[in-house]
Amino acid sequence: MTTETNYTSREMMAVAAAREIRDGDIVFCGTGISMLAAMAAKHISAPNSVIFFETGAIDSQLEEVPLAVGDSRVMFATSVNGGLAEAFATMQNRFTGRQVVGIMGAAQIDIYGNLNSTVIGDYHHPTVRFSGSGGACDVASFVSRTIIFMQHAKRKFVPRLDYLTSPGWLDGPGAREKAGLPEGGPACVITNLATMGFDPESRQMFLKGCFEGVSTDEVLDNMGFAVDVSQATPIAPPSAEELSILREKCDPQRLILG
Amino acid sequence: MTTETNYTSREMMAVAAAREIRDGDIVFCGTGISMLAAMAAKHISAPNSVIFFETGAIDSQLEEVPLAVGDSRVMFATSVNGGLAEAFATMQNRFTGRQVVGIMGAAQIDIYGNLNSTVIGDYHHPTVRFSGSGGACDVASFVSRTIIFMQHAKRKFVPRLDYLTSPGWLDGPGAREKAGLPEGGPACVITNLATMGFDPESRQMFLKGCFEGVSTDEVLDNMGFAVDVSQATPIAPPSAEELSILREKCDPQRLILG
Amino acid sequence: MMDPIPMNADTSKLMTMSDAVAQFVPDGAHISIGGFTINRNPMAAVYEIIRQKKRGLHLYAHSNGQGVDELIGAGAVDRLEIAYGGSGRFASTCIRFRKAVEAGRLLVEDYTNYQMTLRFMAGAMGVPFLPTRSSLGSDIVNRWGFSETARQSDPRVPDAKLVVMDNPFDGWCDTDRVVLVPAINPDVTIIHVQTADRQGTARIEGLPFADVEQAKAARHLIVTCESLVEVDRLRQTPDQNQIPFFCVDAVVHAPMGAWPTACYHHYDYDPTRLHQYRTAALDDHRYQAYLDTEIFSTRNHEEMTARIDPGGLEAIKADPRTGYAVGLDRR
Amino acid sequence: MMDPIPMNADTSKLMTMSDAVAQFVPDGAHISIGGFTINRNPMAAVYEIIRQKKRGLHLYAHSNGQGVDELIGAGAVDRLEIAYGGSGRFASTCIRFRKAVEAGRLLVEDYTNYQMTLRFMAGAMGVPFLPTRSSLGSDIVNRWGFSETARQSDPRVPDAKLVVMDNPFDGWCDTDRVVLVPAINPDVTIIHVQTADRQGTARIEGLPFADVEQAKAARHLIVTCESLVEVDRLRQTPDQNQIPFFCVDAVVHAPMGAWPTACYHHYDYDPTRLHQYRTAALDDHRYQAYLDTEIFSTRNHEEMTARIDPGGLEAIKADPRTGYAVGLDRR
Repeated sequence: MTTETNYTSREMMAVAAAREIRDGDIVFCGTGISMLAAMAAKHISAPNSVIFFETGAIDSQLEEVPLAVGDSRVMFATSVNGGLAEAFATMQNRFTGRQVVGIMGAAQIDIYGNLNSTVIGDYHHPTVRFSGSGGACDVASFVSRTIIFMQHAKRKFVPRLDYLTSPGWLDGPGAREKAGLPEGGPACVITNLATMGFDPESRQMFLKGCFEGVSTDEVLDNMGFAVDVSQATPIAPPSAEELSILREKCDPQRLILG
Repeated sequence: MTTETNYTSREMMAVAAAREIRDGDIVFCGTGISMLAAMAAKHISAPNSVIFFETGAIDSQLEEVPLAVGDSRVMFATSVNGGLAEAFATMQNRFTGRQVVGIMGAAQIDIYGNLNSTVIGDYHHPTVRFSGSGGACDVASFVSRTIIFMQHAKRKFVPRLDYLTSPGWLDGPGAREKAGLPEGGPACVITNLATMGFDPESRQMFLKGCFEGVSTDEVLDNMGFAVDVSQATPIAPPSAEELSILREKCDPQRLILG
Repeated sequence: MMDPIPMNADTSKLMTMSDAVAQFVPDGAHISIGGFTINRNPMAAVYEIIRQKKRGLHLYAHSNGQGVDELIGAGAVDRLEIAYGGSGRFASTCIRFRKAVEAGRLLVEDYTNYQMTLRFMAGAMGVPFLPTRSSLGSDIVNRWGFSETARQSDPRVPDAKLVVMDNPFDGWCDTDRVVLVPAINPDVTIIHVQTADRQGTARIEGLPFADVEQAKAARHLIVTCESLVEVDRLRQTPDQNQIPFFCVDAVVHAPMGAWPTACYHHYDYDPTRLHQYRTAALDDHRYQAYLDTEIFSTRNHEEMTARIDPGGLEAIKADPRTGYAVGLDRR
Repeated sequence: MMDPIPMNADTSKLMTMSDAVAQFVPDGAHISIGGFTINRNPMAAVYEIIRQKKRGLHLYAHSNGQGVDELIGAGAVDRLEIAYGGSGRFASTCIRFRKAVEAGRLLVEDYTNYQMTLRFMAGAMGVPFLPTRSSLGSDIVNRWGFSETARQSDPRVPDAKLVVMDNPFDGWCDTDRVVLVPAINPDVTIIHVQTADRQGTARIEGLPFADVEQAKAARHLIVTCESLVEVDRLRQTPDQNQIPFFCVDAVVHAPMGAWPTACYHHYDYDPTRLHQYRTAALDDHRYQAYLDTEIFSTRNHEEMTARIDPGGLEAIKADPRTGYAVGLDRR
């Protein structure tokens, strides 16, 4: 496999996420880059993964990339066009929910993978108001594994969230169970610099690996908390095949890739 | 209007029930004679009533009489073919539920219009086992008004039910409210001999009127409890029009009329 | 808990009825079957369960008359949670059901149709219960078929039949009290549909009853179908599909699979057979003969339905306009 | 409580948009609108509400981006219960929504999409709440936008945002705890559908989102439709209809009624207009100009959509195979 030297960090992020999708996964997609990752995975390594939206579309045949989960493009040639009620029930369901991997983003993340997509500042008098949970908190609550997209920046990797919209590992081992949530939680965080994992014992974030040309220091300098970097291994850049699929089959208009 | 002297008690019952249906009612139909009553009402006095089944069929166009609420005949040319979940929700719904009148039968009834369609004898070792509630308890719980069909017999009009399957006025004024049920309850009982109502104060059954050729004594002799007969007025026999509609349009094969 | 089964969009789930029942309906299974009274019962599967002499089943139903009665009649069922055991005019109370209860051979827990629907819905939604105002003040609340002790000693049934609870939102919606009914997650659900593809995407025509909730509540799902079509076909109009393929474990092509109950747009219920069944069911010896002659002597549903006389088949064929057999003699 | 309205199958419920909004959307009404982000929002109704200068609305939504943002932008909304205020790539956070919250002009109560769906479903089902496992351990549970005091003094909002409860069925379904979310019964819901008849029977094509639950939860329901058809038409295939006519108070024929959001099988979202909206929304003066020029200067939706240039209209026209505008320039 040849590698391609000219690629953007968004392309790398989409490819890194696609690699996390296993053949047979039911992939819950949010808006934007998560859809590209799911589309790319289907074309590359997980042809039997199922693209699935909170709006109720199951196994969407995405001939064009949707610009929102409510985009009509998600409704074409599905297995079933249901509603929100059915979509979320699929994730809360004890059998199908275990097969779902969720891909999501947020404004802030903490060391346990908890996410904020609601406000910056005081909840009642926010400095910045974001969209709110949408289905993010539902997915984070229900499914066995989530993949999180973040921009790597100090103001985003914070010691304490301004608002906990979507539960990650909460405050550590056993916390989800204690809160009453089903098994599961964040599996990895994919940023513009690196991929982070979560330690199975401490449930804390650690550096899995840096993207090509990124140093450990650069990663740490862009975070508001320290993480273990001892297990980091280099992450392979996108292959020519991965890039061509992403560019030609998934987003030829570069609507998401920019 | 001419009256017809040759008619069966089943025909009289169907006609008496049809007369209780108001134009605009949403009519919940059980199996058997209740369907005939609803069909007859639509042809006679309540053209804009809506025939509705717990199976989910809404405004069924009954070209033939169904032999069960799951009969395919209820599915033809409806407004919506939904499921059981939607059908019962329509009755529990705070707005649409108020528009529904339920028609039902039972094995036993008491003076407050409570119904038994489950067992005769001890619940755990019954002498006779019946079908059970089906949707009857749901309808009796939810809707504003029910019409009950009964055969007039001592073993059916009992002082105490062997099992309370479907709540009527429970043990009298205020009892439904105390139990937590919505407003509403049994409106009348139509038997092979007479029509009974429920006193708005005591919630107890009283004789509204006897069918042609039936005496008050005959009614009382066939009941296991006494009822007020002071308000009874004679009930008009079926008109020629009512009978011809019932016989020709509703049940030409006499599948229900016998 | 079952391990997650990696679902594979391109893998065919086609099985024979015999294999599907052998694999997913072990003795003692908690099972639910779709359909309502005399419509769309998964009868081909019911007869195969009878042929394979399954025993000790725990059966969940709302009002699935014919299928429930035949499973009980064959001695396959020990416990039944149900709202209604009847088949309309053909049996206001299902006959073998009634006999089994009166003889003390069948333990029953009574709910209402809506409660059973909510219980399947809760199972499908992945919540332990759902609320309703139905049955307050009735013996559905007060009398329990399975004792509290029996319940607490069996991990596969909830500790309580139901729970009456005050509205925690203080009179919100003019409601002071609700009944909570516990979720059902059957080991296996079997439904019969008009159309499916090999992956498992399925479409029900006419009323779906509570089949979709029953299907999604189950650990395993067998879909039997009148018509088996290519994957592209159902995807042309996916608004009309109800079951996503990833819920399905086995797809069985079973033409006439609901017979003698009806299958909207395909055939009506078979009054001749239902009357014959009724006559047999009323007498224990005749019923044993029915089992032997009509079920055990056939190897499968194809053989069984091949015996229907051509006139009878023609008589129940659905009229294309109405979806049922117009003018069928149903006396 | 409203008196039951006798429903009349043969009565036409056809109204003009102007009359429907005037009659069913008074100032201060509790209202919900259908659709999701940039799809099937009832925009013709939204613009009419803006034209009629409605004030003090209490708005319920899950993720209805465009409609919600325009109602807020016009100053019609005081309180909002919502899961998501965004329009996908056109506005990751809805701009006028964001400005209104940051300026303290809009009181918000945050839920999740599933919770809002369940709240409408509870309203439709006639129960005071429904349970879910979603949001346990999160600030959705811990922080309330409407204070407890404010809630208890307002009979039209429930006393609690939500209630966390231990599973009364002792660990049944491996669940120890659930969140109960309170029912919503809006004074009025407005949805835009592909097809309806004069009685009110309605059909949504493609994803229904939570429109059906929103519709059935409401005291009054306005259905706006692309195509108005004869009653017989929708009854030929009633499996595909979702709204029974007796739920409906007004039917409004509103071609292009979801524009500039999409209407599956009819037209796509309008990227040109959505970008124009975005630009206007970012600046208060430009937004006032947008309101004046684009909304207040038109008497109705027909006039408004007559201004779309023919090329733009053609560009968003849905392709018959896919239901959306294939190859539409969406940059």
